[in-house]
Amino acid sequence: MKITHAAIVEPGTTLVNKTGGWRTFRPEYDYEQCNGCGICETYCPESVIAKNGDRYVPDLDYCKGCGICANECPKGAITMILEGK
Amino acid sequence: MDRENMAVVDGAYAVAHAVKVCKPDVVAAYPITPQTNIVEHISHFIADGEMDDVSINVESEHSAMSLLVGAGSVGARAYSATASQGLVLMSEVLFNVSGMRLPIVMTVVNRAMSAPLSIWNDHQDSISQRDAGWIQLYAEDVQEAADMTAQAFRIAESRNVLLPVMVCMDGFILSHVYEPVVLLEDDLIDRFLRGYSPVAVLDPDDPKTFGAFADPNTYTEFRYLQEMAMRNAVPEIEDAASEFQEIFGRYQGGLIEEYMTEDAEILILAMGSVVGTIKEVIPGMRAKGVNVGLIKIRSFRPFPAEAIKKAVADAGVIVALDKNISIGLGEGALLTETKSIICNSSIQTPVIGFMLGHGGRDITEARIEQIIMETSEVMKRGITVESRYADLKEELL
Amino acid sequence: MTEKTIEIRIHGRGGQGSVTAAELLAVAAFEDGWYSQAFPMFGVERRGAPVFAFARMRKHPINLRSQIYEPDYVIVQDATLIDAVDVASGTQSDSLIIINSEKEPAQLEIDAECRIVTVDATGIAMDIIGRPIANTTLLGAFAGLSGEIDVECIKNAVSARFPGKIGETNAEAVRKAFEMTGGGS
Amino acid sequence: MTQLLAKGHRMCAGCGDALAVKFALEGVGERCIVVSPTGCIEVSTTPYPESSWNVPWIHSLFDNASAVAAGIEWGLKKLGQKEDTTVMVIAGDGATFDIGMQAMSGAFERGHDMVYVCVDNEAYMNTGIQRSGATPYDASTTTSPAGKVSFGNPLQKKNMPAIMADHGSPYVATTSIAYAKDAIRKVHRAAEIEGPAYIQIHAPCCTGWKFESSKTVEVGRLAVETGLWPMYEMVDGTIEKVKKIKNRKPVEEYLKMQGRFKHLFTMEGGEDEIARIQAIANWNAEHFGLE
Repeated sequence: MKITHAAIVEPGTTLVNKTGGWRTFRPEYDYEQCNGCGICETYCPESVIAKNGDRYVPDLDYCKGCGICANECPKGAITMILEGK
Repeated sequence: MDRENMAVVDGAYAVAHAVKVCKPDVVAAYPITPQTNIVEHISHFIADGEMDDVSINVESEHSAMSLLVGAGSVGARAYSATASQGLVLMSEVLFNVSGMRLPIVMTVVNRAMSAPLSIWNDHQDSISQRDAGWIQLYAEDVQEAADMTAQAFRIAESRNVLLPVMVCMDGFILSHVYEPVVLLEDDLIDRFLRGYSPVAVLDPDDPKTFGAFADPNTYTEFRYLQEMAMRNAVPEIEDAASEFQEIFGRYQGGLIEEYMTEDAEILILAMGSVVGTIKEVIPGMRAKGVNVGLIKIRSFRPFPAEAIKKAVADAGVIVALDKNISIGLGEGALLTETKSIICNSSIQTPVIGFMLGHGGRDITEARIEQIIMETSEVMKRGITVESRYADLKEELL
Repeated sequence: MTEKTIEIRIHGRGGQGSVTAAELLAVAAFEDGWYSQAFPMFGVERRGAPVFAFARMRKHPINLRSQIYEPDYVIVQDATLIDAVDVASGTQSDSLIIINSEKEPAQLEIDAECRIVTVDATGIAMDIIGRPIANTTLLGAFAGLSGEIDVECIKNAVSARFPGKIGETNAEAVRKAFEMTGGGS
Repeated sequence: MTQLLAKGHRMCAGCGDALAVKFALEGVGERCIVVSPTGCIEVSTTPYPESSWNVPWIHSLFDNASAVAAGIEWGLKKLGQKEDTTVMVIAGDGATFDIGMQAMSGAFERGHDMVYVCVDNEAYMNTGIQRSGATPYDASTTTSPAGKVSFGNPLQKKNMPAIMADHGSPYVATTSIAYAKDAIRKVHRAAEIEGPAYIQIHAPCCTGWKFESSKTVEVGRLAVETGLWPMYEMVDGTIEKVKKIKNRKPVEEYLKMQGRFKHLFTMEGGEDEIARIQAIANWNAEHFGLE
């Protein structure tokens, strides 16, 4: 890698840093409960939750497992599952 | 010099006028004696419509230079001016500007550092910032301070340099002196300055990130590229001076300027306005059979090591005059750095130094003559004192 | 002949106590008659981001200030680091890598020619300390597997560092890991 | 929501600042240039050679974000470019309340057209939770720790919104990461208004305030529901709109969730301190007309 003039950096390049490895818990959706309100997407600090068709799906390559989505979901449709290490 | 194109003006006016002619997009400066006349003249140019409304009255020198970081990063040609305490208040930003490779030009109206407070001239301020990564040029007189401003933009903005430049002129001695100068010609400038085209700018249509942090894996290489840019400035400073001469007809040296150095046994190295006084003294000394010459150091950063070594090769003794002191080393920077470039070279010439003119103490012709005579003793009896004050008042101690 | 310096590299994630572990090792080593040194790999330590910490020990004072490139021992606090960081970098054939994992070493696919041992330090910590913080437990495993430091010194360092009950349970976890890894037998 | 801040940044799991940046960018849109001072947001998003920013972004120093932003705004104006671009500062509370205040005062007094978003997590988090001018009364930080003879931070939080309003700012607003729509709307409005606008967005920090990472938004909401974080908009210095709170909760509900206030529940004399904090909430409710 050659360094750039004045350390100027291209936009959006942290995508190479998959932060999924940070988490110990993973959000798991029960789509029966989910009413599609999108609160989980709004309050995800990593913006990893995105609508896929009519379902909200977390991008597990980047999800750090903070659990805000589960805590804020008005329908209790998301539970945090301990991931095997 | 063509008298009919000359006008008798104060030094600050000549520099402010030069800034106007160079058409900066943004000017940000905070008032500090003895720089104030420069910013005032610029304000009047704007108020009278002679200059676009580019100037911002900021709340501190730190903010003046910070504002120019913003302006420079969107591609604006940026100018500031300061002195002493103001320069050192900016110090954090000076390093930042050089690291971000922003070609900002700033006049430093050299003034002593507090404490004790002093509004008078010496070089302690700009010398203390010599490692901030700015090119530092020193003007001998008002004409040079003005002409050097245009050359500073040219050097700073050349693509293989892209480093900020300080144009250093002695406070009061040059900033407040009235003397005849040729004001920078507005009709010629566009042949000399071809505009600043940055490598990248902050632009929503092409977003970039400026000012990321570098961990140990890359930091050194950024510093190295700054050093390479500074080395690229060496030929640029010479080219800027010679091309300026072609277009404007004036030349006062490139990296250095040699004055009556042919067959000189004693060579004086000096920077700033004292150069003029030395030029007055040399002919008289020569008439008395004292072979003395002067090397004006015009560029202190990049330090013109090769040019100096070439110029001093046959000297019997070298004496450096310093309006600054590195406390704890007991000598000025010009002496230290001259010794350092000579020590591994084939040059065996003894090098001594005198500190003088600190805090605005006047440097008389007699003082220069005294220095020359004491220096010539070295050729006979060798070095007794390598560095000392030439104008210390023992009676005050 | 300058007597060999024992060098240890600890891998963890921000917030897992890797730096604390290195510091405890240095304290324990000194009490055990060594001269010692511990230092973190200064970086942007964010909870969760991969971090390193280092410890050195030798019989006479240590002047070296550089980082550790050929560790004798590597302690890996979080097995998921294996795909993020080369935990085996710089290890020699006689090095030892201790990994906090329930799995067998072979299942972890680490290419290293040195010995690799796994310890379910998180499990031990959960039982005895009640929290999934494995740093002190792994020091017990280090004592058990390396025999370089007297486990009592590690327990003393741990109880001195953490007040009251927390210190006791951590020291107990050190002892348990020490015994489970064949220490003292 | 557009991805103006890319995934892969290094903020802690559950970071309030990350939400603040997300909503601020959502509010301003992609036609912006962002200036950040040194701090968590800067350090977590721009480790060379990577950057999370999908908008032009610049960091110079810790104390000069406002001056840099002013320079960008003035530079663009002088170059006659990018009239549709909003110049926005996104800064932490330390950079805003303390070290960067002088530059901010100058930029606001000169009336540069910019939006200053202060992400207020109430301490110097990047350097490890030291007290700042934004740290609330009795909060324990590493430099204003609770101890045998101390209840933590002895000083009141500096009232920056009022200070910036007194600088003649045409629009000052407070908001919170717990109220996404409110935050986005206020930043958007600030971007529309000519002149220097100031937005202070409350951003709970699980690492610094010591609560579990999933509770960030919940803690933020409680700050508002207890009256400790009044949400209002000031136009030309006068309060125009206030977020009303139905049945205001006692401050204990907010305090007990956070390790930084734990000592108020264990130390002798803690109840009196909680009463003092309740008095702050009561003053806010009365002064801003929260009920």
